[in-house]
Amino acid sequence: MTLTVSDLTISRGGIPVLEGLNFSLEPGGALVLRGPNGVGKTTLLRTVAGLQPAVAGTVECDPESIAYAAHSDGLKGMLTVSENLHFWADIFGTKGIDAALKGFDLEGLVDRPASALSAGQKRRLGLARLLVTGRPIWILDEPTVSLDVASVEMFADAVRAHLAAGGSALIATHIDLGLEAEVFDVGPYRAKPENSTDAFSGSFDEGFL
Amino acid sequence: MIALLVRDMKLAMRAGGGFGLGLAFFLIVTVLVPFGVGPESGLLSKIAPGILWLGALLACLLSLDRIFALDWEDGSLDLLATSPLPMEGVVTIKALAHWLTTGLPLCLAAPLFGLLLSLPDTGYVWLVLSLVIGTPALSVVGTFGAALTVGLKRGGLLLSLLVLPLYVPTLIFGAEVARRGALGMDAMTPLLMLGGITAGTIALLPFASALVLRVNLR
Amino acid sequence: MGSIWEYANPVKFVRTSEIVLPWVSVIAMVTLVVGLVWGFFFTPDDYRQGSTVKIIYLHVPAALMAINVWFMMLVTSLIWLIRRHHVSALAAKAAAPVGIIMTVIALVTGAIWGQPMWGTWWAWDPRLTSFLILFLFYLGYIALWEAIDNPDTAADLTAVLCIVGSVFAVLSRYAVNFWNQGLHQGASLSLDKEENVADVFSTPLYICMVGFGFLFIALVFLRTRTEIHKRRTKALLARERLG
Amino acid sequence: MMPDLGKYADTVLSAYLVSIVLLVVLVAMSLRASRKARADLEQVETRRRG
Repeated sequence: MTLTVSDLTISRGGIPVLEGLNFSLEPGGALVLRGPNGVGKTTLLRTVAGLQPAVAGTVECDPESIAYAAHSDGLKGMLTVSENLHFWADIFGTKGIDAALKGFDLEGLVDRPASALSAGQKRRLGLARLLVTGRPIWILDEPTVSLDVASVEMFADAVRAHLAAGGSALIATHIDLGLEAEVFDVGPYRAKPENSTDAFSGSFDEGFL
Repeated sequence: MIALLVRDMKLAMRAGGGFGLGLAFFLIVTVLVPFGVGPESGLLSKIAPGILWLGALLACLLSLDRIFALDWEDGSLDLLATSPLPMEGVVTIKALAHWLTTGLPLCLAAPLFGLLLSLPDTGYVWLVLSLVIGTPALSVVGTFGAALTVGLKRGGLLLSLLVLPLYVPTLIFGAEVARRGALGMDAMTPLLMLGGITAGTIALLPFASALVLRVNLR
Repeated sequence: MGSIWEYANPVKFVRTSEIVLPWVSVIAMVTLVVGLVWGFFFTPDDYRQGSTVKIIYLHVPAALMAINVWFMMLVTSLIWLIRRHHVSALAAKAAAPVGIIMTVIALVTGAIWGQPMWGTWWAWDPRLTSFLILFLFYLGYIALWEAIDNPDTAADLTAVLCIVGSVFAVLSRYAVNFWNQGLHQGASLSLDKEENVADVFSTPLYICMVGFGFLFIALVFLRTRTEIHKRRTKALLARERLG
Repeated sequence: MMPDLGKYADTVLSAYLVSIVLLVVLVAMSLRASRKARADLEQVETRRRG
C-alpha cells in the first residue's frame, strides 16, 4: 500500500502555501516532515488525508488505507477509555482493543472516563486509536505533543512495530523519534509569490492575480 | 453507523442536558402562552394546535447547534471524515440522534401540554400523529443548518435565520393537521403533504449536508 | 470571442463590463423613465381601483424581478459548484442585495396598494406572504456570505444554501396557498401576475418590466466588478503578508 | 400636468416615493462601493508596482 504524492500544490485560506511536492511512502517506510511552524505541514497532512482538496498535483493512495491523527484527539470526556476505543473499533470494523491498550500501557485506565485523564494519557489514548483503526498508512500531526520521554519512547516502539508489520507513517514532528526514517524538509517547497501566472483555474485567489 | 448512534445516545444520556433541554423549553413556551393570551379556554383551544406545533418547532431549533459543535471542537469530525463511514451516513445518524433526543420526547409530551391549553379531545391523536411525522423533517433540515454554520463563531443566531424559512412548509402542514384534527375535520390531505415533505427531506437533504460539512472541514 | 465560459474569468469579465456597463445603464435609465412616466401620467384610472392602479408599474416589475433574481442566483450557484468559475459565485453574491431590495419594493407597494382594498396595511394574502418568505431567504443568503471569511468556502456554502432554499421556496409557495385557503377566505386582491390587463395599461407595464430588467443587469455588472476588485485587493494584501 | 389621483393620491404617491427612494439608495450604495473598491485596488496595485 504505497502512497505517492506528485507535484502537489496546496493552499490555505485560498492562498497557495506549498508547491511542487514530490515524495512517496513505501510499506514499512516512515517519512518525517520537517519545516518551520506555519509553513503548511498541517495543511499538507490534511490534503494527503483527503480532508482538503489539493490546488494542483495528485495524491495517489487508497483512501480507505489512511488513518489520520491531528492535534485534537477526538476523545469524548464522558466515555471511558474502553468505550472510546470500542467506538472507534466498531467504526473501523476491527475487533478487539487489547492490542491498543497494551501498546500504550492503558490497561490500568480502562474504566476511567477520558475527562479524568492527564494530557499525556489522553494523548496516548488518541494514538492508541490508531492501532484500533487497522489502517496501514498513519498520517500524524505532531503526535508527541504533551508526551513525557517514556511515552515518546512507547510511541516510537508502536510506530516501529507498525512499520515492521508492513505499515507506513507520515509524521510531522520536531522531536527526534529515533526512527530510521527519511527526513523531508518542506521549507524549500514554499509557494513563491512572484511566479503568479494569470491562470484562472485553481483556488479562488489564484483566479484574481 | 449504529456505533455512532449508540455513542451519541450514550453521550446525550450521560450529559443529561440532551433530553431535558428541549422538553423544558417546550413546557415553558406552553405555560407562557396563556399569560400572554389570557386564560379564557375558548380562545386557547382554538390556538392550541398552532402553539403546540410552534413550541415543538422552537424546541427543535434550540438544540440544533449542539449537533456538530461538540464533535467539531474535539476533532471527532475530522476523524469521522477519514473513517470508512460516508459523510451522508454520519449526517443522517446525527439527525436521527437529534430526533431521538429532542423530537420524539416532544411528541410524547405534546398531549400533556395540550391539556394546559385545553386542546379539544379529538385533537390529541392528530396532534401526536402530525408531530411524529413532522419532527423528523425538522431534525433533518436542522442538521443541514447545523452543518452550514458549524465552523462559524456566532453561528447560533445565523443558524436560526437560515433554518426557520426552511421550516415553513412543515410548520404550515403540521399545524394544519393538528388544527383540523382538533375541529374534527378530515386532516388527510395536509397529513399526506407533511409526510411527503418529511420523506423528501430525509431522502435528499443528507447529500447537501454532507457536501456542506466536507466544505467546512477544509 | 470564445465560449460563454470565457467570460467567467475575472480579468476578462472586468474588461467586458467596462464596455457593457455604460450602455446597459443608459438603456435601463431610459426605459425606466419612459415606462414610469407613461404609466403615471398618461394612463386613465381603473373604474374599480381608481388611481391606485398606477402602483402596478412598480409592484409587478419588482415582484417579477424578485423572483428572477433568485432564479439567476440559483443558476450562478449551480455554475459555481459545477464549473468552479469565480465570477459566477461573485455574480450571485452581487445579485442578492438587488434581489432583496426588489422584494422589499414588491412587499411595500403590495401592502400600500392593498391598504385601500383590504382596509389593513398587511393581509396574509398568499402572494404577499410568499414574498415575505422569499425576503427571509434573501436575508439568510446575504447573512451567510457575511458570516464566512474564507471566500472559497463562502461561495460553496452559499451556493448549496441557494439550491436548497429554492426547493423550499417553491414548497413554501404551495404550502402558503394551501394554508391561506384553509384559514379564511381573505378578500385577497387576486390580481394575477400574467393577467391580460387592458392594453392601455399593459404597454407601459412591459416597458417598466424591461426597465427593471436592464437596471438589474446594470447593477449586477457593476456590483460583480466591485466584488472582483475587492477579491483582488484581498488577494494582493494576503500575498504581501505572505511574501 | 399632475394627473387627478382622487382620494388615493397619498396611497399612490407614497408607493412611488418609497420605491424610488429604495432604488436610488441601492444604485447609490452600489456606485459608492464600486468607487471604494477601485480606489483600494489602485492603492494596493501602485504599492505593489512602486
